[in-house]
Amino acid sequence: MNPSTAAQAAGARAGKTEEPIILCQDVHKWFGSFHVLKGVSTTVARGEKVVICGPSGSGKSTFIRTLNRLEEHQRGRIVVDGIELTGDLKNVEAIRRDVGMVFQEFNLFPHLTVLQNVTLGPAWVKRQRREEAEVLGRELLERVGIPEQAHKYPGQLSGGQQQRVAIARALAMQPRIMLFDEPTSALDPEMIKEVLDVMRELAHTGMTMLVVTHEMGFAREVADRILFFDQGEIVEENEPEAFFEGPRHERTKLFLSQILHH
Amino acid sequence: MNPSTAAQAAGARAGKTEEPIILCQDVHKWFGSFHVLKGVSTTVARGEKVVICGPSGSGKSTFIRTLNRLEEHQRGRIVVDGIELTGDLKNVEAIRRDVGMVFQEFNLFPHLTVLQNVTLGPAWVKRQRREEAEVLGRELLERVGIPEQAHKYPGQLSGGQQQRVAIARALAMQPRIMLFDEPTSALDPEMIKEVLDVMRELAHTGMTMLVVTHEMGFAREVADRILFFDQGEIVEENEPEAFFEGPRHERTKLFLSQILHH
Amino acid sequence: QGGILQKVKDRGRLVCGVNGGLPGFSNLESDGSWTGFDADYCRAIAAAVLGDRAAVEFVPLTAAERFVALQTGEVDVLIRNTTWTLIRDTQVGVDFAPTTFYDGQGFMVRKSEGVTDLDQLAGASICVTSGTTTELNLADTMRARGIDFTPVVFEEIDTVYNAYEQGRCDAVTSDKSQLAARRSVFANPDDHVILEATISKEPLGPVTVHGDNAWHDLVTWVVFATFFAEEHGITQANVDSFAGTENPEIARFVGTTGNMGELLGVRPDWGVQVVKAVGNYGEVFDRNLAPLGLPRGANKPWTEGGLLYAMPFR
Amino acid sequence: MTAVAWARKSLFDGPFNTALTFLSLGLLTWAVPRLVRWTLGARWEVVAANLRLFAVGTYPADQLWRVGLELAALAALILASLWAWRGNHPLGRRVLVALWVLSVPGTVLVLRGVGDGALPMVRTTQWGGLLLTLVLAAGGIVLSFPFGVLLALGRQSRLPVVSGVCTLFIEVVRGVPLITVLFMAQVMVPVFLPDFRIDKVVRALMGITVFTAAYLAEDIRGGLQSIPRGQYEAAAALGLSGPQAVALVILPQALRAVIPAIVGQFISLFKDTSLVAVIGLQDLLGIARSVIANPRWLGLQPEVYVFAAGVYALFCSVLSRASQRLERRLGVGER
Amino acid sequence: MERELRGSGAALASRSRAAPGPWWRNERALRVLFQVLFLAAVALAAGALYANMLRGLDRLGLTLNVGFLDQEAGFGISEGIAYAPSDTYGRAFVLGAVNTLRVSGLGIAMATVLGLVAGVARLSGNWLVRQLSGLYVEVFRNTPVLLQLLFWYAAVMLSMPPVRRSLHLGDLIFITQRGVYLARAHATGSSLSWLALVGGAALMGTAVGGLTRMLREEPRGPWRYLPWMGALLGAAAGWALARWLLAAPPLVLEVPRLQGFNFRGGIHGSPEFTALLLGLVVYTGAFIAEVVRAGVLAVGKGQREAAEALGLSRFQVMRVVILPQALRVIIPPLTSQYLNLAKNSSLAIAIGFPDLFNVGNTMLNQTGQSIPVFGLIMASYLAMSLFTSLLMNLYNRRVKLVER
Ligand SMILES: Nc1ncnc2c1ncn2[C@@H]1O[C@H](COP(=O)(O)OP(=O)(O)OP(=O)(O)O)[C@@H](O)[C@H]1O
Ligand SMILES: Nc1ncnc2c1ncn2[C@@H]1O[C@H](COP(=O)(O)OP(=O)(O)OP(=O)(O)O)[C@@H](O)[C@H]1O
Ligand SMILES: [Mg+2]
Ligand SMILES: [Mg+2]
Repeated sequence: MNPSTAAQAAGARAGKTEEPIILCQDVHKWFGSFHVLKGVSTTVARGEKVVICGPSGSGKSTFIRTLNRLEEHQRGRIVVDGIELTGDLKNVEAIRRDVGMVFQEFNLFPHLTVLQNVTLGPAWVKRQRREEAEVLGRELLERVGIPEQAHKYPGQLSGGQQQRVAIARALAMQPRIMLFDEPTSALDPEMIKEVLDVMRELAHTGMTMLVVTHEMGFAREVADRILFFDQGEIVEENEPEAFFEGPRHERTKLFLSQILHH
Repeated sequence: MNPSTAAQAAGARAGKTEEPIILCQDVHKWFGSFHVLKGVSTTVARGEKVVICGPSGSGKSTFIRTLNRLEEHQRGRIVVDGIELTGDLKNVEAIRRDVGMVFQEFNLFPHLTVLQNVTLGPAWVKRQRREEAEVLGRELLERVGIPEQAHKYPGQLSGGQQQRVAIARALAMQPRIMLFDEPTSALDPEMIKEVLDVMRELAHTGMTMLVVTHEMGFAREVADRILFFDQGEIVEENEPEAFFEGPRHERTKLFLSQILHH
Repeated sequence: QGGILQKVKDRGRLVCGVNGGLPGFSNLESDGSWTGFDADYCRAIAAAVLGDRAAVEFVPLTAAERFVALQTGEVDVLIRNTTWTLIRDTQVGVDFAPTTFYDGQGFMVRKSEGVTDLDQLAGASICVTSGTTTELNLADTMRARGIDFTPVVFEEIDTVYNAYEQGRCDAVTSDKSQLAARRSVFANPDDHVILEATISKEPLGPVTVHGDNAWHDLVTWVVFATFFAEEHGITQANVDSFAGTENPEIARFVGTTGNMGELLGVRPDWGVQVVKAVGNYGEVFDRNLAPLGLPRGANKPWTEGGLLYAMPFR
Repeated sequence: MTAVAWARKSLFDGPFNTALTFLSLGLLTWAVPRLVRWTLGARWEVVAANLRLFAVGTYPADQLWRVGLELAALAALILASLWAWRGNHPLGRRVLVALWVLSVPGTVLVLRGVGDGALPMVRTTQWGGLLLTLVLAAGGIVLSFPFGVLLALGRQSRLPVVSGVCTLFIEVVRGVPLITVLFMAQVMVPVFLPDFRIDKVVRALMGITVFTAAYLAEDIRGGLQSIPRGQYEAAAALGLSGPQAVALVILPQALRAVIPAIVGQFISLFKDTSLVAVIGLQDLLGIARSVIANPRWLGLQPEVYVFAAGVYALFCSVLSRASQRLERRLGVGER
Repeated sequence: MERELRGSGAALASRSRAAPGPWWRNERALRVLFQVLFLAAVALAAGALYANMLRGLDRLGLTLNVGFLDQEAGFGISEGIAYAPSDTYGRAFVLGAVNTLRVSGLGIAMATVLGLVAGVARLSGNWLVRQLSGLYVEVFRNTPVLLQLLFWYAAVMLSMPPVRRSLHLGDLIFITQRGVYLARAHATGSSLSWLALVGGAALMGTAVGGLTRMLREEPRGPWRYLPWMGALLGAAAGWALARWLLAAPPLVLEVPRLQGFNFRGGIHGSPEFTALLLGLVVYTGAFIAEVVRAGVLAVGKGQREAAEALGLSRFQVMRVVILPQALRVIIPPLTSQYLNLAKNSSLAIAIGFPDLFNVGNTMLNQTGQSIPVFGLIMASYLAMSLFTSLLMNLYNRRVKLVER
């Protein structure tokens, strides 16, 4: 497939006509001799919400981590917001400023208060003045529903609260794209909902989002498109309804039966 | 209450007439100033299966741990298999030889192979010859369904397998009573069943068992009697059907609604 | 560079390397001051250069580091019971000023052992300081005589004598002056004897770094000044009375005539300063070494049959 | 619990423990009276008479006020820091940090002085006793810390050349005795750097610093390794540069995690300063040996050594208590 | 920034391969560059030091060579392998190295035992034992090892009684201010006696083994007196055997005898050696005690509980379950303590034991060849350290837990 047609196809699929904000073309990655990503090609349009699912070890995390260069890909092209990911440090920096990421284990900085966690990026990367960064930080904490926790340390918060701080921290850099890697899977059941609510709200603001998750309810409700990974490849790619109602591949069917049964 | 009448009462309840194998009479325990067990009295007849449940922190673990003196009680009497638990080391040793215990976190000895774990007690406590202990050990591993794992180390097994080794280890001492403290709660769902199966089978051999668990299916099927703990007291005590169908206490009802809902 | 002399003048203070603790020669007192024969020679030099006997900074040095300290300029002069040997004079890069103390290596033993001769020390343990000529002399002598012995070697002089006194060794060997000095402070000095035998010559004196002749000259003549004063009966008490002396050599010494001071690069009355500071050789000796029971021995003016001989002041 | 019950439980439970108890009691009845008798009979006047030597060595008597001033200033600084630590910031953290940094040249200025004038020069050869011990220990701590951090970061670096060089350095220094490093510094540095005359105390400090830094580097490396990968990744994902991530995210956590190890290192550094006595410096132990060498105090070795040991032990246990408290305090924010 | 790069999506995508950016912003290039610069800086510093050193040596009139190793040393050394002042410096240095190995090896073995005992004692249920052990650890950990060595030497060893009034245990052990003398067993040629001895030992061993097994299996009832009776019988037999053996002894005891100034014969530990050994063992033992304690505490509470629930006795719990697991936590810090002990043995110089460093220092004083001698000293210690680490790492790998 010719990349330009791929891009157009993606744009068309998402019901939009602009250029894609993420473009992946035959992306390969090896860990040593282990082939993790075996030629992943896809595009994401501006504002699109993409949910990525698939069995454990299929390369979902690795894929979204290559998008902001937490992992280096070895073959193929990745262009994010018009910037190509190469060894060029400038590009990597520019992309990271454009892309926010939320991890499964939150990865908050335990030695900083919640507010300091949120303002760290703006203050040091964007060189904002402290007061400015703090105003923004408080706004974001408000938005994720925990304004009163600003001066606590992460260790003093519940898992759900921590994950919301992590989201606020990523948003503080005012990214154009947000990546979520199983943001709810380290949470106790009661807390999953509060995080999903924040993400849902965020989705409504028109942010481009890539979400690795097994929360199929969320996917059905929010996703514009679902990518199904298996063994380092995108096996199936469809809109939620179509995906859930009529999975085409055996592997997808098997996976869905396990997931939905659970 | 006079111990002998208590014993008879228990025996009658369990539909048997012999003397009780465990007798607890007004057992109290404090951790520092915190009153954990507030006068627990009950008896267990030979061969009886008792399931203990109750909210977190209600003293279930503490209770069964006092039965083999992993915790010391401060007031009241505990008689296990005719031996009274006092400060006398001889008695403690004798009781421990009679009582097997399985922990939530397995507590296998990671530096010993599976077989060595199982033969440790017979070899060092009962002074059995090695070959003899090993024959018994292999038999037990067979019984819990993992004969082929004898020479692996615990770290190489799945949780379910580990818990089965723990059961085999306890059985190797040929105890008359088995205590289980939430034996399945550290396990992944797929593994719970394999452990419960082993326990079920064990129950059918007529072993006296005290099981702290939230697996209500298991309780319903296997238990002769269910003890419901709350805040250090036995709040309700009944046969499974009666317990599940008609809980008498508010706290029991509340607890059951939470558990069964889950 | 201007040399060490200039440096000392600029600094206003002499930096003198001494032994960290050798009774009679250099000793740290409770009030933080240094006393002893070597310490007094440091003061004499300071008095000659700066006119102030107190302008001395004492730097205690171990045997191992003394020459490096001198060579690197960490100390201006080394007055630390250092034996004048050919190798040191030629290879180690130092120069020796005239000997201030003629010594010889001897042995001390307990009286009760009844030892009078070296040969009786066969099989004995002998305490000695490491890294010194003493250690080598001991090995040489005993080898030459075919005497089998066990050396017990320590870095610190203090440990040597402590070990000996406590009975760790049957004998201790060192410069005889040191033996006597040390014996004097033993709990029971009379229980120990110093054997007759002297197995080496140990001329001790100030040492300067090789190549700074002006400085070496000054140190040399300060030493001679103390000899000279004793030869001529000039003492700390009466030195001022020689101001109007008729004796031309003494006049040159006290600086009323001649330009001795100028030639040495110091003030004209430098000789007087030296004597005022520490007295003549005899006074220095009597103040520091006599109390330890050390006889003058060879350390008498040549006029009395000793080896001390001041070169002519002209 | 009654005393009898307690004794039964903790002294006589079982025949083995009973035997141990009697053995220990036997040991105590043998040792304690002897110790008491010796302590009472010892001639402690040797300590009293040489107190000034033990405290400051040959530091000039008329300049002692400077040592006092320095001590007072440092004590004030420490108190102020503790105050700030508790959350009341009368000075503000920045000011405190600046003061601490300034305290190093400040100390040198006050103790060593300049030329004549109000603060006449007191050369380091005149520093001694506990003063020198403290200067060496504190100097060693202050200097080795940044050096150790750099070495640890270097060893953890992904650049093979950098980590190779740092590893080599660390392993070589850790593989040899401190005393050889000190001898190196004392005897070799003048050979290696013939054009500079480096002060004797400074040379000792160089040796101590290099040695301690290598050990610190290993402690700090432990801390760095204990930081989960997720922290690096989160920092990178935020767009922080490598140095920023290290300075803002990784190091603060890593250092906090190894505070006990670092304090332990400082405690051994404090004890190890005593080795400078072997290279002829008059630190506390050096002075002790000088005092013993003085004929006036002959035979009083035990008294002098016990006194010195007591001083070292006092400082070390204060340090280790402080570290335990610090550890507990630091635990708070983490729940 | 690269906003120009953003063309239309199609244009962008159609460009076959975007330039990797200028080299000075390229990750890989920068990495290589930085390393080259770093290496250059290090080499430069080393070179400057080397040049300086040559100049410094020149100024001091010294040269760099190790020829002196073949020259006659000329100084005496009190103990160690055979050596005379007429031997070479090289031989003297080897002697020092052997002495260092001797004291380190023995010290490591003894400190391990002491540390283990003290560490376990600190966790003992016995309050008094716990306190005593705690006191030991506190006192010896918090004072400088040099001070302790001086103390052991000057205040303990040297104040032992003189040779003629030695403390002694029969003819076996003599303790004097000249050191410790132990009797030594010498084998004689009497092979028949040897046979008898070995056979007798084997017989006794089997008997005792059988009896203990019996005791194990039936600890109650009248049978439990049987082993005691057995032991009595065994002792009687042993006594008879011993009497017979004495007629033709397979081993003779070489007993230290006072000869001239000193004892001769037997095994001799000089006061310097003994003080050094004692000092190092007691000091390091305190640290090892802490290491052991931490290791034991690091074993999960569950392990102890599981073992107790099986009915193991307190000793068995310690011996079979806790210590083997504690070992893997203990070994790395234990290794550092071993290395520390070996390195601290260099303080022998303060009390006159001729170890590697002490002999090296004398060589340095006599030859003035400070740099080669220092190189030798440091290389020797380094080799020793690396070798110890290697051994301990191998052992560590063995005790490491097997995991998935
Ligand atoms: N740093 C690494 N080195 C080597 N292999 C790795 C590394 N990271 C991941 N892998 C392997 O790559 C494969 C894909 O990993 P990845 O984390 O992307 O899977 P995933 O789809 O996110 O799975 P999960 O749902 O379990 O998170 C797995 O087999 C994993 O073991
Ligand atoms: N060693 C201890 N020291 C002090 N308090 C303790 C200790 N062990 C348990 N407790 C407290 O005693 C109470 C009862 O604990 P226990 O473990 O018996 O509860 P449980 O019913 O088993 O709860 P769970 O279902 O969470 O296991 C809890 O409040 C617990 O915090
Ligand atoms: Mg993943
Ligand atoms: Mg529990």
